[in-house]
Amino acid sequence: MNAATAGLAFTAMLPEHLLLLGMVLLVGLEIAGRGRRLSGTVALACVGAAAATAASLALQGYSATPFAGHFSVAPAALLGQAVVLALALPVLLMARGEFTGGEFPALLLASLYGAGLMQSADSFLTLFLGLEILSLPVYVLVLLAYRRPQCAEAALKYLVLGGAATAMFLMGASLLYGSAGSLGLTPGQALGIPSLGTALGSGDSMARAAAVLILVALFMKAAIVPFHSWAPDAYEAASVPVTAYMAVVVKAAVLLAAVRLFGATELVTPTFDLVAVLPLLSIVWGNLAAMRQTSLRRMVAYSSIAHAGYLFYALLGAPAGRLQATVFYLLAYGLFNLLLFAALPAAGDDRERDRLPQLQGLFQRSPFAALMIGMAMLSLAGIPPFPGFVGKFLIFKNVIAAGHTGYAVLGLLGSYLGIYFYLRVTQLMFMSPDSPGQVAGTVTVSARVASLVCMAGALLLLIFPGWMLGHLLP
Amino acid sequence: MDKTSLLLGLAIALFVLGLLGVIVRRNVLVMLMCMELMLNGVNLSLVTFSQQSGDTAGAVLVFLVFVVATVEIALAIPIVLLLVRDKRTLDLAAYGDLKG
Amino acid sequence: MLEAVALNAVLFLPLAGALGLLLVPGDQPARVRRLTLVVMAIGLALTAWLYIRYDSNAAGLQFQSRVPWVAAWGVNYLIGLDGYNILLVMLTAFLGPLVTASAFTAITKDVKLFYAMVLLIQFAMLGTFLAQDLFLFYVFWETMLIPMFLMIGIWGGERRIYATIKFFLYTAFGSILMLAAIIVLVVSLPGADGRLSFAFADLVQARLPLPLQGWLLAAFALSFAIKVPMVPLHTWLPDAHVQAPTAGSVILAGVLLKMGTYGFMKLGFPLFPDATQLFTPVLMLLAVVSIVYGACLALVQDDIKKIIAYSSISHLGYVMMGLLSLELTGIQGAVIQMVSHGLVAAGLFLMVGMIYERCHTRELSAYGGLARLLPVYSVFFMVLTLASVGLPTTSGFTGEFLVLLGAFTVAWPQHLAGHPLPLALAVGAVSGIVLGALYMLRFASGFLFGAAKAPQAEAHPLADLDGREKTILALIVVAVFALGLFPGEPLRKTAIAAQQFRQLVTTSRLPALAP
Amino acid sequence: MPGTLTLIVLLPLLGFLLNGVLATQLGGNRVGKRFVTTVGCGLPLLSFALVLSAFGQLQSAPGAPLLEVAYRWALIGNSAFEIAFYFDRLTAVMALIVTGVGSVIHIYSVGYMAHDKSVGRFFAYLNLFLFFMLLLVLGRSLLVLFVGWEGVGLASYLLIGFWFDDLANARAGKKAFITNRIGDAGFLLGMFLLYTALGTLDMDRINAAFALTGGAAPAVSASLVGILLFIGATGKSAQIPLHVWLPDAMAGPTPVSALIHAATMVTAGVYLVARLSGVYQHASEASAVIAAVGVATAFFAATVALVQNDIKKVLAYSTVSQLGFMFLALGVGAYGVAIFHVMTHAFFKACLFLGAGSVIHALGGEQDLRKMGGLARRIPVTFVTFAVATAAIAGIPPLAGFFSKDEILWYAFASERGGSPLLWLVAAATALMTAFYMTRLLWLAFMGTSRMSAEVEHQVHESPASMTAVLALLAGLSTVGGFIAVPHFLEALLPLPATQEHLHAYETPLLVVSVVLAVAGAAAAAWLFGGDPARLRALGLRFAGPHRWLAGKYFIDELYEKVLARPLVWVSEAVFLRLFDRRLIDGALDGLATLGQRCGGWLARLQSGQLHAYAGLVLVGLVGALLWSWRHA
Repeated sequence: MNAATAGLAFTAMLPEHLLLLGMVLLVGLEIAGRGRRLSGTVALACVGAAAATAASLALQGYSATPFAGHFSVAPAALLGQAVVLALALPVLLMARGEFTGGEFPALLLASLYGAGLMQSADSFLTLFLGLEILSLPVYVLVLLAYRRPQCAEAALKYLVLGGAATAMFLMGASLLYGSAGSLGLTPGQALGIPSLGTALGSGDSMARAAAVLILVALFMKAAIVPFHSWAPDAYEAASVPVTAYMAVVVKAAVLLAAVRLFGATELVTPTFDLVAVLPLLSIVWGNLAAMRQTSLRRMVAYSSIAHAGYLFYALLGAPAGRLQATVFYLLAYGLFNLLLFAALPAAGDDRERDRLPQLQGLFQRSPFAALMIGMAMLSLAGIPPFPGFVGKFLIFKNVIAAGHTGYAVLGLLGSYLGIYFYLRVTQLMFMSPDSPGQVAGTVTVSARVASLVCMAGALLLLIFPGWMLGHLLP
Repeated sequence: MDKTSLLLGLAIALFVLGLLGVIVRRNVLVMLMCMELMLNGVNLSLVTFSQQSGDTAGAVLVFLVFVVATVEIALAIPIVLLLVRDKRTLDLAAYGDLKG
Repeated sequence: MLEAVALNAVLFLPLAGALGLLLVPGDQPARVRRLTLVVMAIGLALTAWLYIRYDSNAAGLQFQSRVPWVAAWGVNYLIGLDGYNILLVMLTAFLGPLVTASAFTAITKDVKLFYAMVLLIQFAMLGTFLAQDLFLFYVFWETMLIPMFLMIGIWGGERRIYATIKFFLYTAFGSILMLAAIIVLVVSLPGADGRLSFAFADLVQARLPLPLQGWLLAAFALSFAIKVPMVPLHTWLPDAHVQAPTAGSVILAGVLLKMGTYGFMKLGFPLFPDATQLFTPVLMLLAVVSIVYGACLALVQDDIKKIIAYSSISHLGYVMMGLLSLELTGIQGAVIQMVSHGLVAAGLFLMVGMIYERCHTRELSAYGGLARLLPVYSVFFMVLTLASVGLPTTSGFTGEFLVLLGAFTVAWPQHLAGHPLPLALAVGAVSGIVLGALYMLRFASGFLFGAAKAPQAEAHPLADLDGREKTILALIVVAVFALGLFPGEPLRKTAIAAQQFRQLVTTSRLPALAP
Repeated sequence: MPGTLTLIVLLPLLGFLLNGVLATQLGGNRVGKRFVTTVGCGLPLLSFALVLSAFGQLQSAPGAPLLEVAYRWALIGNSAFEIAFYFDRLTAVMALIVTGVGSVIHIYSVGYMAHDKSVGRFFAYLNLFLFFMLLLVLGRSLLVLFVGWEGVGLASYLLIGFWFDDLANARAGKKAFITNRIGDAGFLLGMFLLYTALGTLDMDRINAAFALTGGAAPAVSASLVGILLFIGATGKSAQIPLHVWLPDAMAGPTPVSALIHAATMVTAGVYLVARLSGVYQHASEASAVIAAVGVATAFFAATVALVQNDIKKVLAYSTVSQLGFMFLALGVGAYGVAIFHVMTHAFFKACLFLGAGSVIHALGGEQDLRKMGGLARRIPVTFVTFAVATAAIAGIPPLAGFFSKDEILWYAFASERGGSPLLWLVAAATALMTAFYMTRLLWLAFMGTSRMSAEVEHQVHESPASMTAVLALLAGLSTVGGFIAVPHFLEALLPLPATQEHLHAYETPLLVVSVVLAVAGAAAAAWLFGGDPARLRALGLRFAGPHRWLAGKYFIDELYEKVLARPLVWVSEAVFLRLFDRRLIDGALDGLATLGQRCGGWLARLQSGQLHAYAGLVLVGLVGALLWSWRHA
């Protein structure tokens, strides 16, 4: 290929390249035995740079097609990538207390590479590549801070079910390949895949099966009922930063990919029913199951199942508004989820750390953490004025505008079920007496920074939602 | 029936077989094999289609699938080792501490 | 122009104050209290100035300011004063300093957080009243739950957790459906250029088919009726009131409940006139039921806070009645009644708080003959009791009299026309004044008269009201009488709004039939 | 001069504020008793003087009532509610009674309450009462009248419970207030009805409107309005069935009973009806009802008064009875006569109460007739005045009571607007009983041998001059009051009803009969209680049953308690609170909450931790999805 394409490839894939560079550097540092000190910084720098590049490219409205039929970048995709990368920054920050050494950052960067790749994939081939590069490191990450045997169990469950998902995705892809004759997502158009789109609505049962398989694979990755079972276990066993990463970044990447997959196609029955009913189910299921949890991470897992439900609701809306709604919601949801984990005070051992009783009277011990977590909870519950509400509002507005009022109302009622357990956490922190046994959990500096970063972002969303949305409009 | 649909049927059969295996087999290793089986089903269908449509992308994908499959196993084995060291059994039913 | 600035200042001062409190070190509660009081006082002063500057003869918004907020959906930061909200804003600003001062001695735990919450609630309530944009309104409307939730939950009584979660879930349920209704409403009527608009002014032009109107009104009404509260959606109120700290109860009774009736007046009915016409009998019935039911329940309570809580249900029933009469006298009476109840109930709760600080019990049966022990206290208490009973020359009378007069003037012709229900309801409502006397005098007589007894009185002799408490109560009493003897000015300020309201609700707005 | 009327009303208010703030704990008891009494009595006297001057004004320009608009209370739409004062002859009479009798009773109180520590509060309340009473009398619109109406209720509530350390007193006050409230509900409805029909609440306008149309045209029947307003009157003026509060109201200090519960407040109902005579003239049904209720009340109360042993209770029931007479007069259209009786009654009943007060004062708080007797010599002034007043109420000519009562009887007999021999018969019987029980009272208290305990015996003393002087004054008025031809004076305003021609022959005989009745009643009582006790005891045994009923006041209180109070509380407690609030509403909500919790637990159990189970779920989901997608093939 000639210089022009090479240059094209360079600029278009600059974020990916930066991540790659980061990985190389990290490995080098490990070899040089300097990982302990520098790796975190390096990773932060690279991811930050990558995010910035993606964002700036997006804002410039840059679009290019370095590898026709397989990989092309457009502002929307870049923006998605930027969001995903940006959301990874607090994870890196809060991980500094957890993981010393270069493995974690390296794996994270690898996974992020995959996440980035998915956003610009034009063919199932690239998409599959991205998906796997995204997932495989996470299996390791779950295992990484091996503190107790359950980690292995969780990793296995995650891996097996994830593998099954991969297989389904491939099966679907191959069937589509068969019916469409190409692996391309977007022959022709800038966005959207008639191959999948037509398959969704087509009478050909094989194509339909293919579409359903792909859909199910996505559901599994995003933990939609009934394909969610791996999530609570994996989330609980994984160390806090990894949980945060899975809950936020992985979900974000998958959802954005889904938006890209469905592109400009209006959903029609039967697929519509699947995309409407299963998310609704997981909203209710997640919120109900979360009520009785005593482990914070497990609770978050269920809440994230519910949130996955809201996110897929975005697909019910008109295609034009999907990306906007999804990105905004992901930002709001992600920021506050990360805020929650970042502010979570450390404790004797990882298991103790997120037992809910541990939070009793937290406000007395460390008001800062309590306030942060409290806000996170209320925002996740979707209570105004927090951005979580604006995100929900946006999604349900689109759904209703598309004429599916019934589903919207049901979804809202489902979200009502969730309020209780978020309140319960707040109540524990503020209204329960401080039990003497508790150790005053410290929040590491980097974690504080992380939470402040999240707070800053959240405030932006809170005060200037209009500005944010303005830039998200396709 | 022609060769394509035959192969296709076979592929799907492999896939479903693998899926069922994943669900019913109690031995971890066997389960992992079943996963591979699913992937093989996929591969078969992919090559079939690619050969049918004369498009190479499918064939390329097959190689990628090989890689992924290997990686998965490479990841799974140590995990299983850890589990076995802890539980002294390969029976999946034993790995049920995380629940609720 | 200057006024608009002042209005924004009124709104944002409490927020600024709340943030400012963060800077005050937590170990200096005195400074925290002083700062809060100053902020509240300034707010009151500004509001009073605006109240004077407000032009009673001009229709529509005054001192308004508009800033695009979420341009993509046509959401604006749009606030302003009009006949609907001016009295309530005034009331809120007026109660602010009193609430602050009332908690000086009562609250010693987490003082900083407490006053931050008080200020945030003030901010949210003012915002709710001032907002002229549905989205903004909803945001404030919901925001207010959070600090209230914390206030009841942290500084409340022994069953505070149950009470506060009940309060939150109750209100949140209404809000969720209202949210759905808001979206449906807005989405169903894009402006001329296809852009959405949340501005009240645009929305009240909406022409919607009757069924849709019905559903939307039902959703709005549910949310508002929970706030008011109307029987049978009232059971959160007694718990919340009883468990809340004094300041919380005062805010609840003084302002928060008015948000429900205000919502009906500003949004619920004007947005959906035809549906309103349809539902009026039902709502009217509920209003009267609330009046009687609340009174009956107040009659059999032994917890003095519960008595006042249930009396609130009864009194707000009058407000709903007045609004639903769709007749100027009734509407204006309803507005006055809102303010009156805000003053009287707030005052009573303050007095309950004062006695609770001294005796640490709320059982009516534990008290007696306070007129001997605390003569000054008793005078104020008697005055407020009579105001609550609606005795002439007090604000309570102005409200109830106008409301009942309005309801009756509407009901009688209908009765002659062969629809006896309204008249029956009006008569039923009149029975409320008897019941009101029953429970309030039972309360007062048992409380003030008879052989002197008060818990722990022998331990340390009761001290009568100190200067701070006297000032607080004196202010309220003056306001009560002012509103009772000279309601002319407030009525003039709300007159135009009342006419608009009636005109909006009584003119059908079904979609024009397509030719 | 301008502002007179307003000033008349405001002066007592000023007194209330001054005493209420300065002479109570509120202001820290800044001032002494001298200040209190000066202000307390001075301001009412001042407003009495002003009433006189206003009266002079009125007479100078006959026919033209004085009118003063204080301020506009509210303006809604284009209907204004104004606080305006209206002064015509009717107002004049009432205002004179209120301020005049009021003032002297204030003066009396100076002596009576001399030893009470919260005298400041007492005078504050009395002045407050005067303020509201004058508002009631001078108000031009029903609204103002209603303000006064409720206000006097408040004052009476506070004064009945003046000695609040005894909960019984407070309860009596509460009872009075609430009973009145029931009446007020009717009053309000009547007022609303008038406003709806005529768009105004000014009573002169209302009368005019009805007069203009002969009662036909206004969109509302005069009788309905009349009945509703009369319900209010029954409350205020203690007519059946709302009379129950007045006897208990005697718990208050005696001057209060004299001023509020005899002379002025209780006659407000009479004033209301007279003031709205324009309406009632066209409300024959309502008038009939009023006459019936009035005469029934008069009779019933008199029977109860026969056997009471508490000196104030006797007077209370006699008041109820006399009020009944007034309503009888109103019912037969003799409004002027009713006002006439209001005046005379104010004189002699005030005198009686104050006399009783003097007795109680002398006996150090004793009120039981059975523990009195033979006081005539010990407190002669009180005795004489009391005797005069008794004669007056008994209807002995030429004392005041004779004239007013006789006119009432005559119109009850002969009025063309509802008069009938039956009414006369019952009324006459009542008159007989009146003479009887009043003489009984007189006899038991002052005649015969003393039944007092020793220590009471020797501290009996005549009241101070400030009290006895008042007694003398009132006694004088009860003597000559009858010669003030009030009905004639009000004729222009309240025309007397025509009498049925064919009955005119009876006028003189009836007059004789009533005198005979009065004398007979008195004589009977004297014979019965003057003679040896055996007679009395025998009688008591003979009529034990009826006696129980009368002594128990027909057990009406108990009836109300059983029929109204208890059920109300039961319903509120058991049905509303326990069943609806707790069980149904909260029960349902808590149920939902637990249900949610249950589902949560159930779902959590579904998360069994078994990979197989998870994979199974996946398979179910997958197959389900596939089938669903194919269903629509």
